[in-house]
Amino acid sequence: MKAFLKYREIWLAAAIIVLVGLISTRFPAFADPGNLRQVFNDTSILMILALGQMVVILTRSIDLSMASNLCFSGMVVAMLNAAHPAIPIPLLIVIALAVGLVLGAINGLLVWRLNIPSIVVTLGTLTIYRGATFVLSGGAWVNADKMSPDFIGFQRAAFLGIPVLSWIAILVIALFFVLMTRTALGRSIYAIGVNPTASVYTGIDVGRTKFIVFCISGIIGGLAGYLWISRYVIASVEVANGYELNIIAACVIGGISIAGGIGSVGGAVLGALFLGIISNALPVINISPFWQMAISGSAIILAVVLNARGERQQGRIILRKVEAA
Amino acid sequence: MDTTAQHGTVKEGPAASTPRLTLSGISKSFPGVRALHNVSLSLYPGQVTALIGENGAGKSTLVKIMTGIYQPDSGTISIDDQAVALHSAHAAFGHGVTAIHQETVLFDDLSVAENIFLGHAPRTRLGTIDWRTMRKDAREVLDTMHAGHIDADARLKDLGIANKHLVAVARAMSIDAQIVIMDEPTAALSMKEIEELFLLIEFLKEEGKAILFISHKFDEIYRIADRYTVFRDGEMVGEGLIKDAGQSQIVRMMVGRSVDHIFPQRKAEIGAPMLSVSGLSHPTEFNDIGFELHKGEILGFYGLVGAGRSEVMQAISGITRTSGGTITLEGKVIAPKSAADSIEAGIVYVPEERGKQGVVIGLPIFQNVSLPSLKRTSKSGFLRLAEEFSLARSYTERLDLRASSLSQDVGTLSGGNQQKIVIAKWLATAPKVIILDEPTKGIDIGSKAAVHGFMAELVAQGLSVIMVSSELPEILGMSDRVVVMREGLVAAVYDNKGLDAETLVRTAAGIAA
Amino acid sequence: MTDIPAPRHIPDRLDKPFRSAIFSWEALLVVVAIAIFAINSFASPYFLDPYSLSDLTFNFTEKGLIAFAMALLIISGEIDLSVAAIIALASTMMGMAVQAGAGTPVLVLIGIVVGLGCGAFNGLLVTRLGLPSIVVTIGTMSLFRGIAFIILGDQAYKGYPESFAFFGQGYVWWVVSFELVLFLIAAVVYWFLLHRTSFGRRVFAIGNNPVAAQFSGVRVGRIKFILFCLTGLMSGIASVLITSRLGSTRPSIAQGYELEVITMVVLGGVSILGGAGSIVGVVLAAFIMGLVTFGLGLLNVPGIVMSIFIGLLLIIVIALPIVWRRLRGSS
Amino acid sequence: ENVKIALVVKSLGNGFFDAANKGAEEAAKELGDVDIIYTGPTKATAEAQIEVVNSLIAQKVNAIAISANDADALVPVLKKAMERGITVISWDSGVAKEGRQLHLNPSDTGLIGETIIKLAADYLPEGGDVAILSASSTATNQNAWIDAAKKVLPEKFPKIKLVATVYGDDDSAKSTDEAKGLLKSYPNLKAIIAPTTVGVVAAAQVVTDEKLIGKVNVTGLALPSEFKKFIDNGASQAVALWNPIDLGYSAVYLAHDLAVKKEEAKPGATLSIGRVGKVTLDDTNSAAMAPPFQFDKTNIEKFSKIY
Ligand SMILES: Nc1ncnc2c1ncn2[C@@H]1O[C@H](COP(=O)(O)OP(=O)(O)OP(=O)(O)O)[C@@H](O)[C@H]1O
Ligand SMILES: Nc1ncnc2c1ncn2[C@@H]1O[C@H](COP(=O)(O)OP(=O)(O)OP(=O)(O)O)[C@@H](O)[C@H]1O
Ligand SMILES: [Mg+2]
Ligand SMILES: [Mg+2]
Repeated sequence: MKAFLKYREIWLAAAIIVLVGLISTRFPAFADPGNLRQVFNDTSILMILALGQMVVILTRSIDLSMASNLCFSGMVVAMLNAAHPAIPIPLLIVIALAVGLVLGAINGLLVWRLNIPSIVVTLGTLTIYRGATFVLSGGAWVNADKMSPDFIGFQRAAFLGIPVLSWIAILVIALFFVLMTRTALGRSIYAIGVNPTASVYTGIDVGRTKFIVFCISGIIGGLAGYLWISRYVIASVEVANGYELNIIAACVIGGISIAGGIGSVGGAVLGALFLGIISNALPVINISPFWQMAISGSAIILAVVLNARGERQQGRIILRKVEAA
Repeated sequence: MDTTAQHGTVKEGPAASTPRLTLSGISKSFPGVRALHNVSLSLYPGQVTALIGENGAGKSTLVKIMTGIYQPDSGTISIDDQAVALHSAHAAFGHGVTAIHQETVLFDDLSVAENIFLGHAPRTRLGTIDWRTMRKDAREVLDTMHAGHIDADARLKDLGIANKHLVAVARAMSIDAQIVIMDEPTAALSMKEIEELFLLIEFLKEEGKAILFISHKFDEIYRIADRYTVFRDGEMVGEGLIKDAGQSQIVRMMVGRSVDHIFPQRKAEIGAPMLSVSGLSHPTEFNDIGFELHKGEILGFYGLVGAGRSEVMQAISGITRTSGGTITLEGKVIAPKSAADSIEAGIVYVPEERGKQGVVIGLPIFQNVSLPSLKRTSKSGFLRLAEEFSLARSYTERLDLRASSLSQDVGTLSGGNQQKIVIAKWLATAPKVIILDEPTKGIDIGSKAAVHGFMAELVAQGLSVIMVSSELPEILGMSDRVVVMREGLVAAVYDNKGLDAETLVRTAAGIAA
Repeated sequence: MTDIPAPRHIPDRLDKPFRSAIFSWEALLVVVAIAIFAINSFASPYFLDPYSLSDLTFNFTEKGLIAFAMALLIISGEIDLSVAAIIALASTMMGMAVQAGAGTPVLVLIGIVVGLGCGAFNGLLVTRLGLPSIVVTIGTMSLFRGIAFIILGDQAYKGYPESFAFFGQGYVWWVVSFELVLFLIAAVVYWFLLHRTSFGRRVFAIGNNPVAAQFSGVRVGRIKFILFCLTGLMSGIASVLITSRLGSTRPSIAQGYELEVITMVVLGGVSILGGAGSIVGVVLAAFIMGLVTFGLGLLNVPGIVMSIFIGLLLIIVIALPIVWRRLRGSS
Repeated sequence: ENVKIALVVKSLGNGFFDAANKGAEEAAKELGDVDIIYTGPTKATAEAQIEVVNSLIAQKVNAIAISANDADALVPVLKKAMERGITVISWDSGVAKEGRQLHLNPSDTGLIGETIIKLAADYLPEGGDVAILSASSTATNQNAWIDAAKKVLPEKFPKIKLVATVYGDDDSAKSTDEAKGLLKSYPNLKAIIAPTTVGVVAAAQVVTDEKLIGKVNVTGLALPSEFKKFIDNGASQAVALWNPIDLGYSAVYLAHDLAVKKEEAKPGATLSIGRVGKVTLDDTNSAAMAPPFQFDKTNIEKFSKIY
């Protein structure tokens, strides 16, 4: 099964390589290392968000409020930066994480303490957090103009030739890898997804773990909030509107089972990369932007069909002769 | 290990020493149900205590209280004379209590090693999980249990059911628990695995563990237990040493009356062929299955767990697709593509996994019973509740269902009472052929007799019955003929005249006579 | 044979109809609806006006129509996120037909058929290939709307015939709009379908335990397929109404409706996990959402702030019974 | 009782419309008996705007001045408003003729189209490739300007080659992606023209990030306060816009005159717009307020403090 899991990711990686190959037949420069590095950088935020969503989905929950959380946290730091440009960026990032954490914890508490299904809770907070952004900002936008050069420049600074944004993504990927494979929490997250009842019997506090998982996705939302705002240099109520579905789509393409328990860090990253490449490539290979939506829709459906193929149980084999054959 | 134990003699445990765990005055109510009322129980080191009671007597509820999953409304739990509070399953572990629950509860998609060590995995110095040590420890635990054939790296879902149970036991062992609880561990096992399990229980006794063993099968209880405690309707009605109590005495305590379980006598009036199956095949599960079922006949299907009996039955009732073969009902070839088709044709399949395949938890009793018969209880698509209630009433009352009303959610019934619903709902479709897969799995002795009586009645009315069972007495006591399956093939068909248990077991296991 | 004592009598139901009616979800919603109605009438002098009240209904009728079918779908344990995209695609097809000179009856037919077709497509993917519906419909949501974008690009279709305007703008009697009448008729039809037919009973069974339902002779795949078709059909009907109301088609039409429809269904007490829910609840939820948005609109509260109220309402109304039970349980 | 005039905008929070609201308030003060209701959806969709208009009808406002998200979709509801005796005008982004009494263009459509090309051409004496990054593909005004631009290209700017038109939906993330795509697909691109305040900022940021300042010139329509930075850093040489304050002022002025003074909006009529001057209606009952105003290094400082 382990080998099989790897198998799935190898498939996805192969699909990505084929995709890049296809694109470069029409636009050779696309496969340049420089350009690929840039595609990675462009996809960083989606990757980070997909990882945050992944831990939630693994526990058979879902966080629809991530994009709204991003919007709110981003607005908070943007407004802080506009009002007090002297606040150092690391502190702002910590603030973004903290704000994200609070929003995530609200989701988590409602799921844990009141036992409301996560899809209902986050459907509610999806609108509440975005509305709260409006109330907070009075509807006004924070423009590039009002942001300090450091605020905008931090993620763009290059370290070893790679932008900080990409480094942050790499760091987050590494952290999630350790979390999911090397910590008790990570294993409990899988266990809850595989069999929640058994998890209770095993002594895992399912409610508390779900709470933690929502805190994680909240923190990720906060981090993405700062990164998004400083990348697109505008903070408004409409930031990342509807993006929650892209995040989930990345997870789905990455082979994370919506029924919980199945999925890996590599899958989430590759899934995000797949979407990132498509949205990056369409404009350059001169496909009308109006095709973009239909193409990513088809990609999602195709990915689910293929994943389901892989997941389909072989069934246990009783007959000797079949086993031998 | 003491070899005498393998021959079924019960050793006198260390003379009634101090109990390791004592429950006293435990009460627990659910909305509308008093599951436990002021019960007490003691478990002694190195001894097996059997917990006995009818379906719904409160046994599993007590297990859940002892393992921290439910909190009692009142009463105290003490371990080694220290009062303890078990807030959660984790807390229970901390006090050395572990359980193998009634429904197998493990993680299909995780590895064997992880299933054993989830929650208490060995750590590296950095505090991260030490996978290498974990695998090594897992192998050690499995080895000490004589289960070295199980690969610690395998996914649990790739194991057979018996091996899964062994993993559950290995988990209990790895926790180094002093108190091990087993809630109907044998319900899904056949002879061979049960024997292995008993060896393990002996081993645990040697280690000085206190064991609570729940089962509806008296042969097992007499075989393995040292003491017994009997529950009736959530109250404790008796306890003592098993060697001092006869079976009828215990049964009387259990049901409040005497039940002498004798299989019903039937005049074999076997008629024309009803259902005949030939060459039925499936790519991976079974091959070239052929047999004939007559009007008024009970055809037993015996085999080890995993022999493929259920799959064959599900194929006959249209649930599993076949790759070849024909099914003939009353001379007409049928090819059911769904359970709906087969029910319409007059063949019903009463599945074995009641929670998953049998009852619809969330719907009230009467809606469960009427579900396969909706065509009859409704009129041009519109429901008629009165019809549904009367249908449900006539079948549930005959099976002596214990419920407060027919509008009660089946999820609130005990396991055995849910099984009665399962049987009732398919009987209510008035079928020609009824296939019962492990029909008495997990139901108490009184109800078992009722089910058997009912089967006899059915065939007397001219129905034909296929009974899949892993219980030898049931197979021998009820069937007219017995089909034995082994590894997806029909190994033999016997007439049940002078048929003995040994022949069946040997055929099922593939050991030459 | 063993002596079996006379069977115990089991009553049909333990009679507590009054209590259960008082504590039912619908009762809670009625209270909420009345409260909001009262607050609205106090807060704005314009609220209690037949024309206002009539305009108010347009805030929920189209979404409500879809919500009925969605309720059944969610009760059966599935979900359809592509409904708004179906609206866009159906509207685009109607627009193409208009360019080709189609008349009103043909247009309506096209809207309905396209909706049905999209629903059937979802249904096939979910039931034939056994895929999770939430994921499939995230995909088809992009696909359907994507097709609309491919066809229309930055263009718009207009020039719908005069008679076509009736569906979304017409009144049947005084201030009673055609949309409202259609909504009420659909409510009755769906109420019967869900609560009074064997089809509805099977939907509940599937939602609670699809495997056991299948073993009990319920054709699970077929019923789910029908439910997807129904959802598509209702989206097609909604598309006719919206297109008629706007008198034009853009590929971005009805954006974001899917979440509002689902909010309506969940607020109506349908369990998102499947297996429970009622049409009365959905009707009440539709009215409540209309009342809240219209009431706040009269006070010129921005839409996004209204959505805070809707979000809070959703969580509070779902949490209330849980908190209530817990409080009662602890005392 | 005061005259209630609703200023309905495409979406709230947009600095352009906030500035227009300032002008509206100014007009209200000048006219004396006017209450302004400044409203609109947060998401720039026609459906959301319809709900807003419905609630305004219920409030029995005297006039609605709307900048529409969709020229056609709003027609039915605005017709209903007129039937109930409400004066309806559109401004900035228009509504089809049947749905309003008059439309106030911020400027002449042809002139805007020509200006946005000229802004690019002025800094490309040798000519070259340019691309347009627009708002949403359904935006009425942007589409009209782009059409006008395309019309003047062959005659007046033969050396300028328009290679692509893409849509950023007035969403900064999407606009950023599209701008990046343009730069990749057209390595010889000399200018990006973004006739939208959101798109122009996104494009200028991309050009700054990609270190293409001096190679690619970003131009289009921009609010000086939001855009000053990019004029300063050289990502853009010049942009244009009309005065949104004047626009809001004029819209309210016209709405008031139609609603209170019962002026008639008919082709050829000349109407006063207070301190801004006078407009004359053409045969579609549209009028243009003023020519677009150009901002560059010389004046951006001053105007960035105003709007
Ligand atoms: N979660 C629950 N909610 C409501 N009632 C419950 C719940 N769990 C158990 N009960 C009720 O408590 C009683 C005892 O159930 P329990 O499962 O302990 O019986 P049992 O002795 O294990 O029976 P069986 O032999 O059938 O497994 C039954 O009447 C059952 O319906
Ligand atoms: N490898 C396995 N993994 C999980 N469950 C299994 C496995 N093998 C058997 N089981 C379960 O054990 C039970 C019996 O298995 P199976 O149906 O194959 O046996 P059978 O011979 O067909 O019939 P039965 O045991 O019902 O008389 C079923 O509940 C089945 O799901
Ligand atoms: Mg039990
Ligand atoms: Mg079986």
